[in-house]
Amino acid sequence: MEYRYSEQQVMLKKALNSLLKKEMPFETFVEIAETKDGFSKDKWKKLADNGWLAILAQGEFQTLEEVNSLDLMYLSESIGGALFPGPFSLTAGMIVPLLSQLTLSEKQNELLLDIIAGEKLATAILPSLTDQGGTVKFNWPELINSNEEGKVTLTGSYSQLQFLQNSDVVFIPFTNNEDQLSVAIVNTSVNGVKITSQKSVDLSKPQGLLELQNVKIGQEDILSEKGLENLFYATLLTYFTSISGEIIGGADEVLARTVNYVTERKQFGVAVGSFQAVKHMIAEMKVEIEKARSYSIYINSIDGKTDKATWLNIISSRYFNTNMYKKICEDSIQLHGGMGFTWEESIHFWYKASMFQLYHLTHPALMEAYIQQSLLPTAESKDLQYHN
Amino acid sequence: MEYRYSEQQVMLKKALNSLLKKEMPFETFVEIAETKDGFSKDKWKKLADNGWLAILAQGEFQTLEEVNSLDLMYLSESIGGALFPGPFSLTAGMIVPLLSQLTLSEKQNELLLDIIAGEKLATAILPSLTDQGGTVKFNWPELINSNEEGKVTLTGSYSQLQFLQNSDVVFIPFTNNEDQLSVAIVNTSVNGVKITSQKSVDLSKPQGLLELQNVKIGQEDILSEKGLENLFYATLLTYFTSISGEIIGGADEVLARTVNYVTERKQFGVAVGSFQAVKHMIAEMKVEIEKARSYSIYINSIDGKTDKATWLNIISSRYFNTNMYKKICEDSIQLHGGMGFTWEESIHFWYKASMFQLYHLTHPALMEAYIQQSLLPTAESKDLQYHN
Amino acid sequence: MNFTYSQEAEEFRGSFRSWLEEHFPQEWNREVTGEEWVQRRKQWGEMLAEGGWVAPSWPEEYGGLGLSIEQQLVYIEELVSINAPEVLNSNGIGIFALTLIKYGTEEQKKHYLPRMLKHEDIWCQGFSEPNAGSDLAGLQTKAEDKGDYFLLNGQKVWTSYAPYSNKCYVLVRTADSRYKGISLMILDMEQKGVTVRPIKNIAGETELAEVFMDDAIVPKADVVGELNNGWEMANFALSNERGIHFAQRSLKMQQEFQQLLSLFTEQIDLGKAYVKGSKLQTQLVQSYLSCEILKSVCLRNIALISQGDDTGVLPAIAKLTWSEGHQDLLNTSLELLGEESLVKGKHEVWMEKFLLSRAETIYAGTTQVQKNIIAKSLGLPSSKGGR
Amino acid sequence: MNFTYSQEAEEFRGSFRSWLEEHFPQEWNREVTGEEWVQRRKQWGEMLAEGGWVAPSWPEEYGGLGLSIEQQLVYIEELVSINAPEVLNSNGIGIFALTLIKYGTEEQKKHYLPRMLKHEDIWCQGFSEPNAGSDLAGLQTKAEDKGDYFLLNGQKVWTSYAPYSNKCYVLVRTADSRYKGISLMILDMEQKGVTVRPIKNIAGETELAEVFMDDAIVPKADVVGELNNGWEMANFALSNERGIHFAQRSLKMQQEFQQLLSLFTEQIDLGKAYVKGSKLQTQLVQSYLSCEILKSVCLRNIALISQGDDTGVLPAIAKLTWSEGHQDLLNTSLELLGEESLVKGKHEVWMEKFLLSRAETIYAGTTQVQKNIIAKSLGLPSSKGGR
Repeated sequence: MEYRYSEQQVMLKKALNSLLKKEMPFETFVEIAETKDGFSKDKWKKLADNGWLAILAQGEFQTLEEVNSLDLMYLSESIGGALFPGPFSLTAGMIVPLLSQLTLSEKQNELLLDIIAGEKLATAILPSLTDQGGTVKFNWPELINSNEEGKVTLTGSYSQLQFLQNSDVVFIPFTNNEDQLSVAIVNTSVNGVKITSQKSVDLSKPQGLLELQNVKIGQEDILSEKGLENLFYATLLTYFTSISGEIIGGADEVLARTVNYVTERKQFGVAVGSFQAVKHMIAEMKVEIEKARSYSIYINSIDGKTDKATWLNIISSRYFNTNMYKKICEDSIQLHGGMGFTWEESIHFWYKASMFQLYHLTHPALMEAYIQQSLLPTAESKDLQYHN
Repeated sequence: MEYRYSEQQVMLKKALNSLLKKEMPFETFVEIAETKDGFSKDKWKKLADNGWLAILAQGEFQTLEEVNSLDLMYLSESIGGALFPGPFSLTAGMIVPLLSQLTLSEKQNELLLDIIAGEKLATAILPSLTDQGGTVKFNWPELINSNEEGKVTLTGSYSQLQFLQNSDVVFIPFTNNEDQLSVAIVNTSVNGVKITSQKSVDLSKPQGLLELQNVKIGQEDILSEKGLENLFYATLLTYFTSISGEIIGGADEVLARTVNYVTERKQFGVAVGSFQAVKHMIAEMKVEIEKARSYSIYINSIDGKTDKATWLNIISSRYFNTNMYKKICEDSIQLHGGMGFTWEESIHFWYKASMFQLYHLTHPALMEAYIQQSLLPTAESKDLQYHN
Repeated sequence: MNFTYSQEAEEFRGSFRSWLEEHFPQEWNREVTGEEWVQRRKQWGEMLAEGGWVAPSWPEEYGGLGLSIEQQLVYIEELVSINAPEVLNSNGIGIFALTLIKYGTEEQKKHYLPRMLKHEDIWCQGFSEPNAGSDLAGLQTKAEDKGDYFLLNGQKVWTSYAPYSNKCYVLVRTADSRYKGISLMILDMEQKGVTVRPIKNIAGETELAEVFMDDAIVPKADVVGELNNGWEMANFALSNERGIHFAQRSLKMQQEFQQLLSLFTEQIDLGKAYVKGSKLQTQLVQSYLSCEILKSVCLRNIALISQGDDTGVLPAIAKLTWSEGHQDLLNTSLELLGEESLVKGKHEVWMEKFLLSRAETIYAGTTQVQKNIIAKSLGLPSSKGGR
Repeated sequence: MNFTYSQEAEEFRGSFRSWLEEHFPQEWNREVTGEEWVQRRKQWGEMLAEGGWVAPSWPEEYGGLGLSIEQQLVYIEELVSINAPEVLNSNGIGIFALTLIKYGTEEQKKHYLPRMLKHEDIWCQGFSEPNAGSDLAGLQTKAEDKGDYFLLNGQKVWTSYAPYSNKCYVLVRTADSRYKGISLMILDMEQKGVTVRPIKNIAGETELAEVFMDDAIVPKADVVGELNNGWEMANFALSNERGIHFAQRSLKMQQEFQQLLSLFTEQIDLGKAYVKGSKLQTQLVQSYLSCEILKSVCLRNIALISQGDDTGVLPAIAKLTWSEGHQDLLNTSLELLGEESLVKGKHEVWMEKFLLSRAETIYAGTTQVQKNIIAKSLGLPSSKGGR
């Protein structure tokens, strides 16, 4: 047994932290959030330049050996702490590892290189947890598609797609006639694609509405190799692990700011932090964060995973983490007193980020139902794989 | 608007308190609980002698005018505070008002007088909240009965009937051939009746198992007048009000003992009660008790009740009160430190009484479901009366 | 025990309701925000003033309605039921005016009260400071005696509607003694020495402001009551809020609960499966209980005030019940909406309300301060601070 | 990061499991209570001692197994999986012995350790006093120097298994200084000056006792370590509990969770409708999370100990996670049983466990004490007390 990060992990973390300190100090984040709709291509490229988007790339794109989702989680803590405004987890945790494991055409290869280099930004429609006939599992959003003369035609809309308005391409999964999963690579500038920015409360994760009206996609822009769906789900796991890291890092940062505040701030002539009620609230925050951290690290480190158990673990820890994050922020706001309620005190940025996490792809009520059915399987749900 | 008890109410309360102080000091309760299986006929008669069991009697049995369920609730607070070991709420809140409103035979009349005088003890099977085909409502327990030659034959068993082993008669509701409610008055000493004491964790409310094997009941021991079921439910409301009083009184007593303990008890050279964490826990206890009190008084004082709204009110406040009582006791135990964990410190007696309340006739999960369906009625449950 | 309204209260209801039916603008059903909202609040204040309905609790001699507490409750019920906006000068009319009536000079009353009623002056409250929130007595804004006037230097925060106000009732330090060195003064906001800096709140709105006093002048005629008696007056002013204030909150919350029920049904009809999950059903029941309990606590409180009895710690209990229950209710609305709650659109009002509700466990005495008060009332050693 | 067991640990598992398969009495599947349970614990202690398996953490030279922390975890896993009773002398073997080995004289070790292993002496812990529980350093039991021996006067409480013990390691006051005036001594319980009074606990059982010392004698040879250094030794002794102790609790709790799942299924099969209600389903999920989180916290803790690193406040976090989660789990069992939970019968064990669990947030550092520790570790001013 070992509970320590390796030299390589520590070195990577240091490097990322120092980049973030330089490129994304808090004032920069606030400026991007308030005046640039939550994204700066310049800063995104800074992240890319240092290779961070390819951290989990596979095959020929691989830059580091022996890097796994746990490393990504560890690094994502820094991203979440700094509230880096960009789709880091989606790109580094999902899109890059997914594409790099597929057989790509030259054009696709180029796209991947552009994504890794931060030249192009990509977003993706992901499956979400829904209740289908009493069983809760991951499902694909429905898009109408037809397949004629070798071209696929997509029509439909999808709301609240992260960083859509900043993206050059969207990866759109759809099910083809043989009930097999394919993924269309859609350029956001082509005819029939309409993008509307949706003002989101989370200023670190802009969202947009995607509307497709008879968008024709040629075969060269469709990924459909065998095993694609499994690979998609495998990388979805990495994505969830990465956003867990964002959550834990964000909560950590909020706690640190709170401790700092109550230590500095005086009331009745003494630091607010010397009142026992305040101290106990802070202690409870610490406890919840460490529970989340222990749990997340544990489930990402154990061997002998089975598919079902892995999904249960991921959903259980996500259920805990998302609630924890929101609660930590609420306690922090309370502990900041009137200041916590202002825009000027920064906690609200993380608070709003925690609300994005809370509902993103996995509504807490459905996560709860998912865990329930895993613990007490009914006849219908007992033998299902939980994602398909 | 008025929030004060009348002179008569205050006078009654004083009289009851002084009786309890004399006849049921805490040591006496402990002795009865530990060595007499939770009942003392002598003490019960003392309560009866002073007319307390007839407080809600109607018609010719009425002793006081303008006394209602709210008065009973107020008085029951003292019963709950002292943990009086006897079926006060059942007798004074249910059996006596029910019988006194019926047309009774001479023999039945005599029985009622004996009950009021504390000469005979009666218990009763009551309907409980159950889920019937997706709708939660009160239902009668099922007993097999047949009606031959003017005699009703009862067979069946009923578990955890309060004070059964101390009772002379049991009131057993059953449904006759015409689907109408009747109540059999069964002498516990007749052939075919088997009574087994069931050791209950709540030492103030002994429970027993009733087994009936072909017990024949003559018409003279059957109540079946028109409107009996409605009357039964009306007095069940009074019963619930009365046990709400027991709950609030019990919680009040636990709070008082806790405040006393933390004020006396020292740690690190100062009273435990001077630590802010302790004070806040106690403040929260007070808040919850006063919420329960406000709510219970309010729902028992408002005019213009409709039947459905009344049941929703009673169940909602019971749901709140029973949870509150248990929580208050748990906090009190925590605040008593190691002492709270011993038999010698008394809080556990109320704690166990709170657990009786929690599950008595109305499981919290079913109360929750009942409130849910009242707020968001489904097609099936929308137009139902909630008790039949 | 009796929670029915007196005959006088019901009579008042009749006459007020008729007036409202005639005068309340139908077109105000359409909700507005921002500047438009502020103007509507002002306009409504002027309309009520014109009809003589704007100051329910003031004695009649000063232009008020001289209502009993029960009648005031009816007053609020009627306004909430038609979803009327709060008048812009509510802070002055509901809190400061009664203090001025009790402690002020005849000149002050004659000058300020009519102008307040008619919304000619708009008042804000200058109590809290950066280092004196829960610890109000720790305030440091200094008022220096300059003969005819006081010279004020310092800073106030959390001043609601300061950007729209021209008058501020302000607590200042006039002597060293913690409690006996505080005075209450009327500050003219329209002078060189006063700067108002709006503070964006968590929801991005700017009703709140900081007020900076930099050699601001208060003529001695604008000192309220005795010098150095400000602590007593501040407590009197704040206590005015307690009775009817929570009843209003309670009524609003009941209304929101009904909206929540509609949202539930709506989401179920839309096929949102998570709504039927355990979590939301349980939360719905909790919100129902909070509403009912708050209602009963508020009515108990008002009945006690009505009969002239001490309300003890009921106001603290009402504050806790309301602030926590209200936050939970709004949280449930977000859970109902799920991801949709995050973005602007049809239901955006819920997120806004939710964010604003985070302040409710902080202002007017934090949750922890309320618990300190309650613990003290039980005979436990007094304590300070906390959040 | 790596939570797999080392090869040595797995090898140890193999040999211990073979021994257990051969020696653990099949008939012990039947649960027993009261006196019979105590005897079984003693007998099991003797059996393990005979096989050489009783003291996993002791150095081999003193008759222990000298196991690494990982191996100790395996040791516990194997015992929990067969539902083996805890040995009667666990308090002595797990807590006091390591202190004696570190601080005691050779004579003391030679005399006491073998007797402890073989269960010839049964040990209890004399730390807490009526006014020194959370505030352990406030202890008042006085030990007066009488030349060859100390004369002890005072009272201990919460002494588990005192009625079955003949030896007690006791903290006494030998000087006025709060921390530097405490000493650790070995008290022979079988003397005139010692009286044991059993205390009934909340569940009506009497494992606990008060120990009264009335001119009790401790020969100087039975003083452990240096005089007035008792505080350090007490902390050392208590810290021994932290690592493996919570892992054991965690394993037991996982086992109970499985039993809870069976109870769920059983109650559903019996048609108990409330089991399917929102409330219980939510509680089930919470209990699952508590079990999984506790497991991960304990493994992290053990991994840190294993690599010789400071565990920081993880033990405090483990204590809070376990005690609160365990109480909730048992509470869920009662909710599942409903009214049936109240009376003796098939499922009575759940109520007993539940009642006993109320102590878990109190002993070994109350919840509030743990929070004080954690807050201090974050750099907040230190504080005392609370519950």
